[in-house]
Amino acid sequence: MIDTFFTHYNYWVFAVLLMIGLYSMMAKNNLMKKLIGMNIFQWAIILYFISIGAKRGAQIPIVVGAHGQGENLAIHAAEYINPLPHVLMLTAIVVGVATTGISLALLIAIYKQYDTIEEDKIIEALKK
Amino acid sequence: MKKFLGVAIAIAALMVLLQGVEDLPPWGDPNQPASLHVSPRYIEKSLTETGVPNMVTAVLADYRGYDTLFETAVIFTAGVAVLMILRRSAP
Amino acid sequence: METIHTATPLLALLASLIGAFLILFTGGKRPNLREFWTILAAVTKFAVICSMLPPILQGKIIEYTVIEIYKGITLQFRVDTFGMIFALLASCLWVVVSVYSIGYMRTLKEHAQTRYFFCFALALFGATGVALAGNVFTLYMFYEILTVATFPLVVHKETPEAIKAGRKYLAYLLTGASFILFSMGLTYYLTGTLDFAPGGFVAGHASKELLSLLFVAFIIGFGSKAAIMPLHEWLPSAMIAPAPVSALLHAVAVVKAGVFCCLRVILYIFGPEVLSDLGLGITLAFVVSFTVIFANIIALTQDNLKRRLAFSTINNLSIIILGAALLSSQGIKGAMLHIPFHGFMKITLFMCAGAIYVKTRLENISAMGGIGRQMPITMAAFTIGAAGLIGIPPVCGFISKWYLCLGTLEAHEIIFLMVLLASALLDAAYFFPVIYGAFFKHSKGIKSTFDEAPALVVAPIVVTAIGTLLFGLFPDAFIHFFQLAALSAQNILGG
Amino acid sequence: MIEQFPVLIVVTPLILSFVVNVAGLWNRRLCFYIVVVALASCVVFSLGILKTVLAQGEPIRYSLGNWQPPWGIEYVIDHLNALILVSVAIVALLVAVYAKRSLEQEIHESKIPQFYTLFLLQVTGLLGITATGDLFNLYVLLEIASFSAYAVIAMGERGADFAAFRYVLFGTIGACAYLLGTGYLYILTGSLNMVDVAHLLPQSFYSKALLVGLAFFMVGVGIKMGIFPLHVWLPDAYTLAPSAVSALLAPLFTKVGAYVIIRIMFTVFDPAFSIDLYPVTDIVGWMAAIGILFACIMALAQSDLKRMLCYLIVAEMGYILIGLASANRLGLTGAILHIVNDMFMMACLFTVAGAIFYQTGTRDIYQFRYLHRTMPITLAVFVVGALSVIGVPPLCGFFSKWYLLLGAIEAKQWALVVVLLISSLIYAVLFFRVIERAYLEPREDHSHASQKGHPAPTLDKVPLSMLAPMVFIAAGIILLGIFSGKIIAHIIEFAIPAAL
Amino acid sequence: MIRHQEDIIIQTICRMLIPFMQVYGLYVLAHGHGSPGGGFQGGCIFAASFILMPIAYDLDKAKRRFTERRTILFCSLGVFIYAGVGWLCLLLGGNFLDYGKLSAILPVGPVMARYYGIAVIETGVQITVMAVMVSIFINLITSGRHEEEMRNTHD
Repeated sequence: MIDTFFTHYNYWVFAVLLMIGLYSMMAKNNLMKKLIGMNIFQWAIILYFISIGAKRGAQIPIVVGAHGQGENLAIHAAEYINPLPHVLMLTAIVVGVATTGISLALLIAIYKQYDTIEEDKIIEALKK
Repeated sequence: MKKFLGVAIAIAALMVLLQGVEDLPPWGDPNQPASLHVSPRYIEKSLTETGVPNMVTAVLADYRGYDTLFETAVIFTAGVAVLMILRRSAP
Repeated sequence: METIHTATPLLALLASLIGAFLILFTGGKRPNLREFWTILAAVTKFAVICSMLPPILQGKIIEYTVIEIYKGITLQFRVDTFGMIFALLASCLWVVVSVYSIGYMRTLKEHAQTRYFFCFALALFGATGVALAGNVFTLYMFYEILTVATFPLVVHKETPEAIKAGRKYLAYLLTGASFILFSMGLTYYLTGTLDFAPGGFVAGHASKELLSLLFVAFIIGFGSKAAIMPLHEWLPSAMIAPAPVSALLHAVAVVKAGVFCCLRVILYIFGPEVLSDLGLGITLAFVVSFTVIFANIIALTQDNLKRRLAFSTINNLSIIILGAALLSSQGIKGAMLHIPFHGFMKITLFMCAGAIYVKTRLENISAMGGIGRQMPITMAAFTIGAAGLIGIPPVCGFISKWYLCLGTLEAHEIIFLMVLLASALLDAAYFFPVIYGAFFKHSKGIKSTFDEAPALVVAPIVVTAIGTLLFGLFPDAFIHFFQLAALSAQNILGG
Repeated sequence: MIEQFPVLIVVTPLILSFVVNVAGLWNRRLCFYIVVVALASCVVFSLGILKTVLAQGEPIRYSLGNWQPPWGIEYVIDHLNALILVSVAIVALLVAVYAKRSLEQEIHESKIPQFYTLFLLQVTGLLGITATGDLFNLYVLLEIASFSAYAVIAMGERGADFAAFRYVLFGTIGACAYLLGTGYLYILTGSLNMVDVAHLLPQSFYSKALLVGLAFFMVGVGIKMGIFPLHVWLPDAYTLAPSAVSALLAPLFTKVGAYVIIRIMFTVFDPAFSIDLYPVTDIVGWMAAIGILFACIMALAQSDLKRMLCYLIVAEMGYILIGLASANRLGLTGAILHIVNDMFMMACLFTVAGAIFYQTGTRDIYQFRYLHRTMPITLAVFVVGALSVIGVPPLCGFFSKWYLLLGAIEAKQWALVVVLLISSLIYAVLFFRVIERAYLEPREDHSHASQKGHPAPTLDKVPLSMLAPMVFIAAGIILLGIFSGKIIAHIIEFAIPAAL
Repeated sequence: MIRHQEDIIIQTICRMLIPFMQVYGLYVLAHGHGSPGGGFQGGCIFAASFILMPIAYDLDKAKRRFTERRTILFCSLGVFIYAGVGWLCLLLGGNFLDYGKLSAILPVGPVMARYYGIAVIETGVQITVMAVMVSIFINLITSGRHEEEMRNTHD
């Protein structure tokens, strides 16, 4: 496991980030902190995908100076990094933003109802 | 208690995750399957097939345009959802 | 033997199903119309089933496949001689009981009569389905319908005890049902088919141990309905139900269905050869003969008439299973005969108990002294029925018991002969006090002048009582129970 | 035109959802009719699709934007999807009709347009999940379905918003786990198309990464469908949601999740991997067994009808997993059949719970006394649903249970057999508890008890637009039971992977 | 809740900034084909310009430019454009979202038809993203009670 660390460190980073997010979602009592943990969780995955796309010695996936009439220049796959993960992650980012928006709205609604965003207090309030 | 549980689960999951790591291709490897199977066509053909130099845009809006449609729908959903959760009309 | 493909069995079922829904939609607003539907459905059903009798007697088989569920599993009706016996019994007695229950319910101004008649018809639907089922799957389907449809009848009074009895009923029967489900699945897995065959179809499909397990599971499942001890507990407590329901439970549909299924298992799934190889027949015989004796001993201690009759039922059911478990042709014949005959006798007794209740609200034997003078017709019928159960000729009970005794001799199991005779003695021991008290005792509250229950209640009693006598004199009268039983015994041992 | 149905069935409700949203600005009453039109057309499309699939006998493959897979996204619709599509569409339509009146009671009328918009988006998501053959596309649609679920659940009674928030947290973990699983498959094969992935996977069957990926898939979908240890969010969310919402979500969302698990276990990872190579199915089986018993006992402890049903869902999910765990034709037949049956049974029970709440304002089963006098039809429907769940033939619940049992026996998983039987007994207790309370009136003396204080017998005061769907669903339960043989012979037989 | 405070510097800066932001948003959209950018990015920038308004001035000023009806309308409109293009391809006999078929109504070949099709749908995306961002923002800051907020900002 350790020997592959230097060639695979991107996975380590993403895994650690993921777990930080998971931990704060499980252990934190403050809903806002849970929400932040949720974001970390999502972004860890986005990092993972982006790191899939990376290619050593390749450039960003935009053909330079070939606007419109690119039929006649040769493009080699090795020269450009893999665009697919970027596309997927654009979607994932948007989804993340949407999730954040919805959960913020819910937080506001919760706060207006219970005057707190501490989980245990809310549960107490719901008990009675 | 909750914290210990959280730590425990997180550590366990981390272990599980790292188990798989050495089977994954190293970082930036040009010959990983992800870079060899589908994406080359995007890179090489997108300009000739869609006339868009920006491959990300090409893939986003054309090859996988259907995803993007629903991605936009997700945004739309979020907007409606927030409106529905929060909006209180005038008393 | 040739097979006729016709939808007649389906018609027989639809008669009661459609009847049930007509009753439901007619509702309590127009009671006369509602009960007209009941009678109509009953009569139609009986007619349809009788129409199937002649071909059956010629040894043919009427078959109708509704739909194929899965490979080897069909929703199929197959009318053979044995099924015919039960079908005839159920449908014939339904006519009687529905007349009786109209009288009973109206005199007592019972509540929720629509529900009562609806469930009654539904229960008959289930019972007939059980009788005509061509394979275990269909059998199980209608068995479950019967179970569920009877529940509202058991709890009909809606008193706390009634509800408790209902819970007990469901607990026992649904547990049994899950045993059946399991063994059915196992059977299908082992043999790949579920169709009944005279003489059984599981032979050689599995190891001895597995087959024994299968048999035990089956018997536990159906035995819960046939009230084999120690699974009998629900039956006496279900006595809380109105008299016609008890009559239905005991004489017509429910427990008879249980016994019927047990016989199906013994004779048509496993078959004599397999069972005698496994030595399970004798084991079962011992188990049930314990029930035979013990139920009667308990019956002696009961003062509530209906409870006493209930234990007598338990005893007779076990006698039937005992006869089948002997695996001898005479025994099987006797068992199959005892199903309808006991039905007739027991329904007479229960309707008598109901009549007494309708008239005097009495349930305990000790309080019934002199009832014979007030209600002579009823008590005469009661005497006939009791005599039949004891086995005194010329009442029909004698016939079936006679063949059962022959069966024990044929199987060279003298001990079971002893059991039968002992149970007959015990029968006498708990029936004669009732009759004696009824005619020669006095207890207050009983008029000594003639004052019978309403005609609608008495007439059915008379009919069944005469029926018992007739079957005793001519066991093969009208609907040929005797011949049917003989034929099926011959199929099983011959085929 | 018929070859365009696979996309139309998903896009029609999507587009009409925008229309609903705008139409709500001018005329709120219009929204409902637009929704009904959309869903009705969905039913038509789904039936057309089923017909085509049955006719040509092999999967429909529809490549979107005319890009050949694996480069473009494609819809692959085989017998399995087609069946699920049809049932989802039908149930959604019925529930939509049902929803109209119960919403007017439970949701502020200014929110009705938004609600219907989200309703349509929900259905879009579910149908899309069922139809798509692309792993990532499935993720996006899953998110659409989840978002609309979050919002509409938050509209429920007190505490619903908190439940919804917890649902958001869990749901996001689930979606992310699914996304991660997709990522693992993508990095190992370089493709996102299910069929393509299925072809490429065997070369990396022995890598641990793949196993991790499968684990993530399982956790992700498991959370969405509320499998036992991951079901924590489910009871609160579905109980506190408006009754129309739980009547839509409870039957459909969880079942579609079950469908996704079947897809992943038997299409993406082929059975050789999930059964022979690793003991995936055994683990699933044990989870299912524990889950069923746990859920049954929890359900026994509830006095709130809806909450009881919620735990029932968890148990039903366990049933489906049992079918997967037995990993043979019979078991899988049972599982698939149970997905369809359970949609109808849960729809039936939840709509009934909603109707009772609509008329009496309570869901506490201890308050159901004399109910059979005031709402006979509703209770009749309830009895049908209950008996079907208990497994009384000839209702549909029995048949799926029967195949599950056969499958478990054939797989020699005796523990599962026992669990199946015991659980159905507990079901009986659960439901007869309710039926007893609703139908029987404890009385001292049996004869013509005093009618004082009892409401006079009447028909239900529930509006027809709520009654009719319930009755239809009940009829569906009966028909499904009677024709289950045909369904299996013509559809499910082909839906099961040939490897089994 | 937003206090209504007069701050000449911020207001002036914003008045100068907002038009440029909007132009830049349009640029990002239009140039998404040849350089990083596209509907989402452009939409966010565009929305930011509207979000500046309630920050610098007060809510009702923003709401006057961007009423709720209009927000909802735009939310739907954007996605509708996107899906509508898909439908158009469908009607022109292609598969859903098969822009190539648009060449039937556009004066260009299938390849450039795809090019323009992408441009159209990106516009749709931009409209939706902008509208949704604004509406989410306004709903969050006022926690859904626009009218009261506006009343507060008046006095």
